[in-house]
This record gives sequence, structure tokens and C-alpha cells, in this order.
Amino acid sequence: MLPYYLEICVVVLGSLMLCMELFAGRRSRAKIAMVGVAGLGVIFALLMFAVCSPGEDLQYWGIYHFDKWAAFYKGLALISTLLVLVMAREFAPVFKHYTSQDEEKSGIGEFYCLPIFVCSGLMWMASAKDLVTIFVSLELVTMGFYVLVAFMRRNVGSLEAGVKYLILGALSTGFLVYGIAWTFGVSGTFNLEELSVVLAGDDIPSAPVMFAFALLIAGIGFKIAVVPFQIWVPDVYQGAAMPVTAYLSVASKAAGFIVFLRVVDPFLAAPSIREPAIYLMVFVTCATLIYGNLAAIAQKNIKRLLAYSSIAHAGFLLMALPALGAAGTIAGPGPESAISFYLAGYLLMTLLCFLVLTVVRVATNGEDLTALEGLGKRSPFLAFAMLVGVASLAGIPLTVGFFGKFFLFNIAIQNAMQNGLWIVVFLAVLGAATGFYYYFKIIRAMYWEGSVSEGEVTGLKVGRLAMLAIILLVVAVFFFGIFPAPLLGLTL
Amino acid sequence: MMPSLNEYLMVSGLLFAIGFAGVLMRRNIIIIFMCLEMMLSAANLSLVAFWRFGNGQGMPAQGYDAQVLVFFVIAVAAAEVAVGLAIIVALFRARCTVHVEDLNSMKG
Amino acid sequence: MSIAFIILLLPLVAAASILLGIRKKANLSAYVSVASAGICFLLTLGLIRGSGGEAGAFTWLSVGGLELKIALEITGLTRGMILVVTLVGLLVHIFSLGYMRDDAGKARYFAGLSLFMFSMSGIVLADNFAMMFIFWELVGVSSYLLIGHWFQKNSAAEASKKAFLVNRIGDFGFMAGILLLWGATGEIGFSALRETLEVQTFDPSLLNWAMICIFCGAVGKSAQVPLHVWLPDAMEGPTPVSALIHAATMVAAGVFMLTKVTFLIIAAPVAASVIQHVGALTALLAALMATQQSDIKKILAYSTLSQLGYMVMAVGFAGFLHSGEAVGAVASNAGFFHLYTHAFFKALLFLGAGAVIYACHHEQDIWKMGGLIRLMPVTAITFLIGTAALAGLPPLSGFWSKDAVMAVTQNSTPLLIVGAITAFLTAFYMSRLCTIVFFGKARSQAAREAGEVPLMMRAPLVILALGAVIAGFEFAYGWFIAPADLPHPHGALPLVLTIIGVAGIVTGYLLHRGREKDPIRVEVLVRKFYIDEFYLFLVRVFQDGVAYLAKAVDQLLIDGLIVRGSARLTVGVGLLLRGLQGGNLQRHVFLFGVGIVIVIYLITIALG
Amino acid sequence: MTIIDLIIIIPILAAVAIGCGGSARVLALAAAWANLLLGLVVFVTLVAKGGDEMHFKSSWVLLHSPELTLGFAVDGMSGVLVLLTVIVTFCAVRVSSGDLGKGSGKLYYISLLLIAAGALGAFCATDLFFFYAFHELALIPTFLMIGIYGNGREKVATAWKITIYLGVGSLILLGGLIALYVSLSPPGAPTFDIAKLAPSPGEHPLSAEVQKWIFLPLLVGFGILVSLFPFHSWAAPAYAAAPTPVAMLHAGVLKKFGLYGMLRVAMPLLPEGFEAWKGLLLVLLLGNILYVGLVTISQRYLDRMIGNSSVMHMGYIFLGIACCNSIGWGGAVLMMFAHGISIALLFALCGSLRERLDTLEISRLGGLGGSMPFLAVTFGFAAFASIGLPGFANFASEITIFFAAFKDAGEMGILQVATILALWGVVISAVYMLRAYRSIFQGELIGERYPADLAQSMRLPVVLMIVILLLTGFFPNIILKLLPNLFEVL
Repeated sequence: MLPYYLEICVVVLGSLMLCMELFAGRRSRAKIAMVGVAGLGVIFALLMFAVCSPGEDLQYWGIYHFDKWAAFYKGLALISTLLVLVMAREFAPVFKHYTSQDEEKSGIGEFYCLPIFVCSGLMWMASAKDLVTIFVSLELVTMGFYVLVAFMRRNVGSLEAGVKYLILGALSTGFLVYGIAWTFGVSGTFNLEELSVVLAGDDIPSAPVMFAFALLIAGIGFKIAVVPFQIWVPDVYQGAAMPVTAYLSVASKAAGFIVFLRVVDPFLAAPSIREPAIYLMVFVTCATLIYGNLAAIAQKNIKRLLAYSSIAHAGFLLMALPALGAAGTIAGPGPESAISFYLAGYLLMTLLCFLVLTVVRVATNGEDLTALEGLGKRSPFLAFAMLVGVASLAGIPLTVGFFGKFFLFNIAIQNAMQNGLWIVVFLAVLGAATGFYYYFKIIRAMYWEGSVSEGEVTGLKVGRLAMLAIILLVVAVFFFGIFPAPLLGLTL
Repeated sequence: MMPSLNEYLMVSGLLFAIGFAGVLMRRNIIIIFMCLEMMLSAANLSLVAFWRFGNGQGMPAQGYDAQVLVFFVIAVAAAEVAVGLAIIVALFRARCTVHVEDLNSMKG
Repeated sequence: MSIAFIILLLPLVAAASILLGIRKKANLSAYVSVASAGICFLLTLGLIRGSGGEAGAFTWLSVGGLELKIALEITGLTRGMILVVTLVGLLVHIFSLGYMRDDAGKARYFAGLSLFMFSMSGIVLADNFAMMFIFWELVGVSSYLLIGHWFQKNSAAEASKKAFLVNRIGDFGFMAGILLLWGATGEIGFSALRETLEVQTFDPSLLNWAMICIFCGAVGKSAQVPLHVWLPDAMEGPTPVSALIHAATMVAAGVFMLTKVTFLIIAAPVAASVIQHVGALTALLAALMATQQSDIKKILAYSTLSQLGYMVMAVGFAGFLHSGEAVGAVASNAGFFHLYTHAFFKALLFLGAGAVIYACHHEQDIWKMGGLIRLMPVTAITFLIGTAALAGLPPLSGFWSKDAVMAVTQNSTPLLIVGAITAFLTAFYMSRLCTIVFFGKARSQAAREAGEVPLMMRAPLVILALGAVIAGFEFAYGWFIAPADLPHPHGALPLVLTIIGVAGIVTGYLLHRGREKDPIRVEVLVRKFYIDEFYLFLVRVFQDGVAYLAKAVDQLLIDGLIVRGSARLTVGVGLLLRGLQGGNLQRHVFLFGVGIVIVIYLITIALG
Repeated sequence: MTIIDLIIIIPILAAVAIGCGGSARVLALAAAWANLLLGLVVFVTLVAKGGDEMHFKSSWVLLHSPELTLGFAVDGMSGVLVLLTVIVTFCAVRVSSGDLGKGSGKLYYISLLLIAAGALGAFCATDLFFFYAFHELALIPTFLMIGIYGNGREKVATAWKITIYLGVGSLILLGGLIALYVSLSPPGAPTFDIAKLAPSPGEHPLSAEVQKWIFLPLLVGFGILVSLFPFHSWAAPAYAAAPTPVAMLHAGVLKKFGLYGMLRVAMPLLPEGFEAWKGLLLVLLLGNILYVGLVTISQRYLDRMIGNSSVMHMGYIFLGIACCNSIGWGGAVLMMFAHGISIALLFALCGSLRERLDTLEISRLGGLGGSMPFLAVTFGFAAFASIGLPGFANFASEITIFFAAFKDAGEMGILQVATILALWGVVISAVYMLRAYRSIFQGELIGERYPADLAQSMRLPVVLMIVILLLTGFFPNIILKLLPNLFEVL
């Protein structure tokens, strides 16, 4: 089976779901989501067993690559979309509250379908090694997200977030295109492999190349929320519907990162501009670490808190970048696999948190930390699941989050030992320590606060599928936190 | 006399800057949106100019990659407008305003 | 297991069994304790007739080349000392049966006594510094427990605490000295050290320092100036305890230890000089203070201090003389001889005082007593014998030992004079005490109603009185110190000393006969040279003040400024950064633009 | 699966079982009993086989590059600490009951068991990574325990402080450990196996300068975890605020992790790194002994005082470590054991005092010995143990450390000077302990209440700890036999 059939399958699945929506009439749309989940599951199975051919680097038409990372990130996209659908289904009551109680008018069917199309974009991004393809797939994803973010049309926050995302997203698109134009201008090519050959040459004028680089960083950095292009993240995360926020923070970020890595790689590989490029990356890394972690401290809205945390995680991920192109000097997993591993772990723990939060959101109608109060008594299991997710985000050992951070620190410290970039390590330590604070605030809310009298102790209603997903995620967080090899092996 | 690459780049840069300035200063979201489109067009202009002077001797580069991208950009811009206007309409329905300073329910 | 080990461990077994099992049965506890003391005494009689030398060893601690052993060494002095300990110990145990008959904490008391017997035997039998230090600390604890026997009395609780802490200061020096010695020589065994010092030469300043530090231990335990303050306070304990621990045995441990390390004193002349002078100073000051006290036990306590000063001074002469040749072991033998005789008559005096106090319903103020010789003749006569011995009247034991001590001090005129003055003062204050307590007429109801104490308390008095009479004769000490090893006074010294003693007694009697209060009141002596006040000031200002300062620094600087400050700083920066996120779209766009500008600016810098 | 794996897995399984709905106290007690017995078996086996080598080895390779093994084994040093952990855990589980009114018993026991499991795992791990990871396991349980079941008004602030502070410490430590494994791994085969990282005798692959800079984060990281001056300010408030069993486990066991790390990792792998910082370390440990000692004197509350005293005693253990010979290291390990038990004992007693009294302010208490004789006697034992009275293991360890510092010291070096100064701490600790004891239990009774004596259920753990202290104090060779040549072995 050819790898790009996967994307086709996804698009077909999406269209199929749309058709179902078309003929659903006034019936419940829950089935559509189920079809999506099942379909994505099948496609994931196809990816795992039918397509994946480790070691081979397949190319199609020069614009579509299929290598181990492409497969890995496609997998991430599929799983996250699948879980987001589960979450969306759980979220339906709130969604309807802000749109319409009527199944048809609420548009919830489309709400289930859109992530599928976004997913196809994400999967395509994973395979894109050409600036044009990157641009197109990126826009496909972004466009989907514009709609998803603003979907709750009677929720002011959602609309405001939609507009902000739209304007700032379009702005970043402008910079991206401009950057692509300049890249094309200095190199005469869109293909990243050719680009790296051209940039490795001696007679490359470094100033315009760096200008192009800066614009590209701005364009793609926007998607992965690095400072100083992170500015949209808190508002959009806060305003969007819970599943969309989760989707944004996981899938969009993961796909953004593979693109980021692929785009940055030729620049870092070029001897003449490696130095200034790394200098720039270090600045961005430091700024991201500081901003994400410190601004998160005082947050009270959980989604906003997780938004800043998402920026902070981007900062940790960026720590590995200076080691790009210096492969072989690093003991342990290289920067690409460390980043991939981290993103996979990030997917597990973030989606775990958001699943729990979705359940809580439906039950309590609140998104502030206070909504979590007393969860430890009301629903010990959900609280435990959230605890696991948060602990993993904070990087407590024996969770997957710790291994992720560990691999990144491993690289950052070796970088520092080789190049003296201790400032990054210092800020990362500071950031991780701050992380303990703001993540533990969630734990605190769940366990310390809130007195629930005996009569009130009623378990929260959790859908069976969501419950299954939560359990699986908890298990996965622990499993990969102790046995990282299976996951890491996919990225090596 | 035929304009050189530099002149094209300057014009496109200027256009880009004007677009950005518009985004920065105008209050009306519709106009902001138009300015964004202008920025994309500026980028398109650069692309085409780079292609036209692509081989270093003032002759066009090989292949039509750049033009393809330009078309994609135009298509994307159109899509963006479609989605964007829909969102703006929804916003107007909910808030009765299309001014950016009214969008401040979330901060900090 | 050798006899010595049994002597050592039996009291421990007694103490442990009281603590663990039978503490609810007070009388049984008491009998167990007394029995263990009795058996120890009998075993001691066996031991001192046996041969000397090693008595077995047990490796207490060994790691990486360090071996600390519980090993027993039995030398001549050891035998004398162990006899004192077990004999006086046994008598005090018996006396306590009467004295503590109705006490609520009787079981605890006897457990403490047994623990003390264990610890004291350990010091006496120790063959190395480590073991001695272990038991050195343990006697401190047993002393703490016994002084604080009536722990619900504030003064007793304070006194026990003070005793322990002051001793700890001495122990600090002791340990430091042991460590210095060990560092230099690699040995801690007494005999091994002696041999090493004979073979090798060491830096004299190091030995001096080590010896001075070790002497600190003796200063603490034997209550020498400036660490003497705990002993008078320790009189808060039951009187038999004062007799045993704070007169006869534990406080003598310092002197005993010094005699054990005579070889070191000889090798450390500066330290020796320090020892002499500290001893002399203690002897004089304590005697002065004793003349103005009104608590019967305190007088005896200062007297003990003073006598300990004598002993320490004598031992110090082993090492250093201005005139050149040191006196050597003979001097420390003199000190030990005095220790030996002193144990008998001072224990006697304390027990006698205990009997008086018991009879007067726990009245301790001598100015509320009087005329007791008629009411309790046995006690009074034995007490007077003790007084005479202490005053150094021939042919009682005190006379011989004081002669020996003064003979040693003949090597240094100033100290000889100090010794002589002290001797006079000793006779004076003892005579004052006896005159007021036993003669004249009763000054209070309690004194009028006093009666002779029971047999159980009288018997020990008589036995000790016998000891006080005969302990100075050769047959009573010759088995552990050959008379040839004792100094012999030159010239008319014995005669002079006798005259001084008689003069003191007469003066004391004449001055205080029939008085209701002190004819001469010297405030500075009554207030003990204000040393306690001075120490209190030191503790308040320095220790507590510095501690308070440290706490303030801890809370304000380390925790407040650095730890919480950096946390606050982080939060503050976070709030600042958060403020950037204004919520206004165009501000976002602006920041986005600023970001681009910064990135491009950085690139221009990076490109140079 | 070896007996050591069992010891580590039992508390975790018990915690899981409690979480799944088992009876909390029964399961926790069962796990504690089982671990106590297994720990004794391990200890006896080690005594029989000698402590110089690793026994009960087990390992599962989790990653190949870098080589990461989930592996456990014990030698003499870890054997002693395992014994300490199981004893203190047992006592901590036994004494917990008083705080349960404030929250769910399940969470309480799960947290306790996880803290214990973390400590055991860290002490037995043969792999640098899991050595670190297991210790971190205690972070969240401690946070929860102090936050939910803690005492006093400051418990919230304190829970944050200990969490963040220790978090920072662990992260710094993590940095140092990564630098360490990267630098010391055999070329081309990065590994976390401590045994494989050990430099071959006589030749060290790293220059003194590199060692120096890798040692620093390790020192600071371990130092924070052990509350080395000036990183000590988290400890006393946290112990005061923590529920009794957590204070026992944290002060008694978990804190030893940093010291264990110094001995297991930092000192043997970076000998020259230590030399570079020796002077600094000596100054800092004197800060612990003298400065914190003074701070302890001026504490007004019993729980704070005990907490500070625990900080102070860390200085002695560091002193033993700084001696760099088998005597000092043996003494240090012995002191870890002795201090672990005695501080746990003190906290257990302090906790029961807290249950009975309105306040722990020392000056407002008095004469309690009359109404609670058992508590007074046992507290007396604990206090005397803590100030290093002969007969208790604490004394044996202190004296060993002091002797270690003077081993072959013909003249006074900085180590010797520091030791003499440290000796003064013996006086300081006597001052605060006896003052507190005198004020609380002796003298005239203050107030009208006659609180009840120690509950019967508390007596077994308390007596057990006292007996262990006495036993190891009378026969320190029980412990030291396992550590005859620690310096050479490591």
C-alpha cells in the first residue's frame, strides 16, 4: 500500500462523514463521531501494519516523502485526532449550549468532520519536504482551525478567539510566504534537500539568507508558539472549545515541529550561517522558556494555564535545536528523536488532561481552577488521571513526561558542555522548577481545596469511550515512563 | 529601461510594510483583513520577481515552481477570506461590532 | 568473663532490669540495686587482691582501621579507685534505703544509682581514652538524672541541666584533646600511649595543646575554675547522691584521669603549669566562698571544690617546675592519695549532712539548726570526725594526705602559700559549720524536734568514720601505692599544717559560738564572686543573643531575601510578562512586529 | 525477581491495591510488616556474605543507547539504608492515625507507601537514572500530605516551599548527573550503570578542572536535598508542618538520599572534584553545625526545633564524608542510620505531643513528665540519642566521624580545625535539647490539663526505635561490619 493512500483514506473518511451529516436529519450525530473514531482507528492500523516500512525513505514526485518521522508524525496526527473526536463527543452538551440545542442547527456534525480534514493536512505536513507543500498543508490545517476555534457561535470567547486567530494566523501566513519568497530568491528552489545543497555552498550571501530564515521562523514559529510569536496562544486556547484547544496544543504543535525541524535543518547545516542561526535559536529558546513558564505562574483559567504551559514546552523542545546537524557528538537520542519522543509524550499527557477537563467542564460549567476543587473526593479516579497527566507535564519521574524532558536536558547539557550554552540549561532548570508550581496548583485544587459533604459525592458522568481513553492514556503515560524503548524506537 | 530585481523587491517590501501598518493601525476588522491580503500580494510580487530574475543573469529561473506557489497563495487567500468573513459575520451577530478594541474579554 | 567485667556490668543489669521490668515495685527495685552494689563490693575485694594487668577486652567499634575497644586495665590506682567507688557506693546505697524510703520515685532513683555505678566503674577500669570518654559521658547522664531526681522542682531541673551542659563544655575539650593525641600518635590506649611517648618524640606544643584540652575534661568533671559553677547547684539532688557522686567519686574522676595520664603531663610542661594554677585557684576561691554559705550542703560542696583543687594542683606538679626537674609520678600519687582519703571523709560529711537534713525535715539552712549534738549524737560525732579529717588534724586520714599534697607544693612557694591559706580556711569554715549546727541551742522548731536517724543510715556513717580515721595509714593504702612513691614533707611542714588546722578550728569556733548570723559578712563571697551572674550574662548575651541573631538572619536573609525573594522575583517577572498579553488584537500584532524586528536585529548582530 | 525487587514492589503494589479499593490501613500495615521482615532478611544475608560487594542483583535493560537498566542490588551501604527505610516505614505506618480526620485515609497511606518505595528504589538502584527517578517519586506524595494533612497555619506556604525547593535541587542534580554520565561513559557507549561509570583505579579520564565543575551541581543538588547550609531553610518548617509519618520518613529516610548520593556517586566518581570544593564544603557543613545549631537554640516551638536539629546533624554526616577515608564514610553511614531512627523517633513523639496539647511552644509547656511518664522517658531517650550520648548509635557514629578526621593527622589541617569547631556542636545540641526537655517535661506543671500518656498503639514503634538505637549503640559493629572498607570499595 502506498503511503499517500493514507491521506486519501482520511479525506474519504471525512467526506463520508459529511455525507452522513447531510442525511442525518434531526437524528443524533454521535454516530458520526463514532464512525470517525473507528475510521481513524482503521487508518492508524493501516499505518502501523500496511504501510510502515522502516528504513526506507520513499519519495513521490519530489514533494512527498515517507520516512520514519513522517510515519511517526502521521501516527501522532491520527491518534490525536481520534482522541479529539472522543473528547468532542463528550463535549457535545457544552457545544450545543453555545450553538443550538438542535442537532442539525448546532452544526455538531461538521464539528466532528472538520478535525478529520485537518488531520489529513497534518499528515501531509509530516511528509512535506518542499516549501510549497509545506505551505499548502499548513494552510489546510490552519484554515480548519480557524473554523474550529470560532465554531461556538454563541460564545463570545470562541468568536473572539476565532478572530484573533484568524488575523494573527493570516499575518503569520504573510510572513511565511514572504520568507518562502526570499528563500526562493536566494536559492532558486523550494525543495529543502536542494536548498541544503545550495546553502552549503560558499558563495551564499548570508544577509538575505538570514532574512529569509528569520521570516520563516516567524511564520512557522507562530504555529508552534515560540516567543516572540506566541502572542495568540493564551487567548485562542482560552476561547476555543475544549477539544479544539487540545487539538491545537497537541496536533498542530507536533506537525508544526516536524515542519520546523525540516525547514531549520538546511539552515543549521550550512556552515556559513550555522553560527548566527544557532545564536538566533538560542535567543528564541531562552525567551520561550522564560515567557512560557513565568507567565503561567499567576494563571487561574486552566486552559490559559495550559496555553502558557504549551509555550513552555515549546521552549523545552527548542533546547535540542542547537544540536541539529551535530549528530554523533551527542550521547543518547539525537535531537530529532528526543523532540519526537517528547511530542508523543506530550500528546499522551496533554490529551489525558484535556479529557479529564472536558468531563469536568461538562459537569461544572467552569474552566477556572476552582472548577477542579474537590475533584479528589468527587471522583477519585478522574482526579488521579489528572494527577498523572499533570505530573507528567511537570516532568515527574516514572512518567513519560520525565523521559521526554530528560532526553532534552541530556542534549541541552551536552550542548552546553560543548559550546558553553549554559544559559539555556539554567533557564530550563528555572522553567522546570516553575513548572512544578503551576502544575501543582492543579493538584492542589483537586486535593486540598473544596469540601464536599458526604451527600454530594456523586461520581461525574463519563462516557464509556472517554473512560476507556482515559484509562489507556494513564497506562500509556506510566508505561512509556518506565519503558521508553518502544516509543523511542519509532523515532530513532 | 527595464526595472531590476531590486526595484521589484523594494516595491514588494513597501507593499508588505504598508499592509502590516494597516493591520497595526486600522480598527475595523474588515479593513485589517484587506491589509492582510495586501501583505500576501506583496509576497507574491516578490516571488514572481525572484522567479523572473532567478538564474542570476536577469533571465527567468527554470521551471514554474514560483508561479505555482503564487497560485496557491492566491487560492489560500481566497479561502481565508471566505472563512474569515464568515467568522466576522458571526462576530458581528454576536457582538454588533467589528472593531478590534472591543475584542478584549480575554487577557493576562 | 573476668571479675572486673562483672563489676562493670552487674549494675547495668540492675539498672536495666529496674527500667524494663520491676519499676512498679519500688522496694524490689531498691533491693536489686543494693544487692548489685553489694555484690560489686565483694567482687572488688576479690579483685584488689588478685593480680593486675589486662582483664579482657571487647571490640566495641571497628571500621576502616579504627578499633575502639571496651578493655579493662587494672593498675594500682585502679584498684584504689574501684574500692572507693564500690565501698562508698554500697554505703550510699544502704543509706539511701533509709533516706529515700518514702520517695515516690524510689525505683527511678535506684536505677539511676546503679547506672552511675556502672558508668563510674567504666571510667575507673578503662584502658583507653575512648572507653573513658564513653563512661565519662555516662556518669554525666547519671549525674543529670540523679540531680534532677525531683524534676518537678524548677531548681532541681535547672541544676541538672546546668550540670550536664557545663560538663559537656568540658567534654568538648576532652574529646578534642583525645583527637589531637590520636592524630599525632595513632594511639588511644593509656599504656600504648605511654610506650609511644617513651619511644618517639612529638612536637611539644601539640602535646601541650592536647593535654590542656584533655585537662578541660577534668575541669568540667572535677568542677575546677572556671567550670565549677555546676557543682554547688548540683546539691539540689538527694543528699546521698551528693555524697556519692558529687563528693567521693564522680567529681574525683577528673583527678583520677589526670593521674592516669601522668606520663602525658610530664611530657607537656605548659599544660602542667596550667593544671597547677587552675587547681590552686580553685582551692583558694572555693574555700573562700565556703566560708560565707548558709546551706549546709553548699558549704560541703565548696569544700569539695576546694579539696579537688588541691588534688589537681598536686597532680599538676608532676609535670612542671620553675626550678627545673619535675616531680613526676610522685606528685600525682599525692593527688590520688588525697582523693582516696577525701572520698571517705567527704562522703561521711555529706551523709552526715544528709542525716541532719533528714532529721530536720529537709531543712538545709544551718542558721535554722543548732544543738544537734545532744539529739543525734552518733551523727554529730561521726560528722566531727569527718571535720577533723578534712581540717587535717593528726592522725586522721586527711592529715596524711594533705601533708603529701603540701609536700609537693613545697616546690613552688606561691602555691605553697595558697595551699596553706586554703588549709586554714578549710578548718575555719568546717568549724563554723559544726559550731552552728551541732552546738549552741536549736534555732528552729525542726531542729528542736530532730532525733537520731535509723540504723540503716547510722551504720554507713560509722563505717565511713572508721575509714576517715584509718585511711591515711599505710596499711590502708599501701596495697595500691607504695609509701615510697609518695612525697614526704620537708622540715616542719606537718607541724605547721597542724597548727594552721587547729588555728582555723579555734577561730571558727570562737567567732561563731552562740551567734544567730554571720559575724563577718563579705558580700562578694556570699555571692560567690558573682561568677554565676557573669555566666548568666554571657549565656544571655552571647549564646542566646547570637542565637537570636542567627535566627533573624535565617528568617530574614536566607529564607526571606534569598529563598522567598527569588521566588517573589520569579512571580513578579511572570506577572510582568503576563502584562504583555493585553488582550487587544492590535497590541498583539504590534508585539508580533516587534518580535520580527528583534529577530532581524539579532541577526544583524550575529552576522556582525 | 530478587528479594530486593520484592521490597521495592511491595509498597507500590500495596498502594495500587489501596487505590483499587482495598482496606487502606490493613494493606499498609501488611506491606510494612512484610518489608520489615524482608529488610531484616536482606540485612542478615548481607552480614553473612559481607557488605563489600553487590548482592541480590537484578536488572532489565530498558534502553541501549544510552544504556538504561532498571536494576537493583544492595551492598553494605545500601543494605544499611534499606534497613533504615523499612524500620522507619514500619514505625511511620504504625503511628499514623491521628491526622486522618482531615481527608481520605486511602490517599494518606498511598502517599506514605510511595514515599517509602521511592526511597527504597533510590537506595537500591544500580543505575544513575533510576537512582534519581525513584527519589523524585516522593515529591507529589509529600506535597499532598503536607497540603491535606499538614499542621499549622503555614502549611500551604510550606508545602509549596518544600516542593519547589526540592524540585530545584533535583533539577540541578539532574543536570550534574547528566554531565557526569556523559563525561564518564566509555567512549561510544553511553551508560547510566554506576559500576560502569566508575573510573579505573589510578587513572581518571577527566581532568581536575572538569571534575570540579561537574562536582559543583552535584554538591548543590545533593546539598539542597540534604538541607546543607545555606540551602536548609525548607527543612524545619516542612517538618513542622508535615503530618507525623511524613516528617518521620522525610527527615529520617528521604533526606539520606542526598548523602547516599554523595557517597555512591559524587565522591567515588569525582575524587578530584571533591578536593576542589573541600574547603567550601567544610565551611558549609560548619554552617550546618554551628550556625543552624544556634538557630535551633532560639526556636520557640518544639517541632521547629527538632526540624532544625535534624538540619544541624546533617553537618556531621557531611563531615564524615569529607574525611575521605573508610572510617569517616563508615561513620557517616552509621550516622545516617542512627540519625534516621532518632529523628523519626523524635518526630513520632512530637506528633503525639501535638495531638495532646494545644501548643508546642516550649515556653508555654512545663512539668508534663508527671502526667505522661512514658512519653517523658521515651522522649528523654530520644533527646539523649539525638545529642549523641554513649549507648546510642548516634554517639558511636559521631565519635567515629571525629576520629576519622584525625586519622594520621600529625598536624592541624583545615579538616582538623573544622572538626574541632564541629565538636562544639555537641555542646550546642545539648543546650537546645536539654532546655526543651527541661522546659516541657520537667519543672512545675504549667496549665491545668493533665494530658494522657502515650497511647498503647504508639508504644510498640517507639520502643522498637529506642531498642534499635540502643542495640546499635552498644554494638555498632552490627552496622559497621557491613562497611569495613567503604572508601576502598567505592
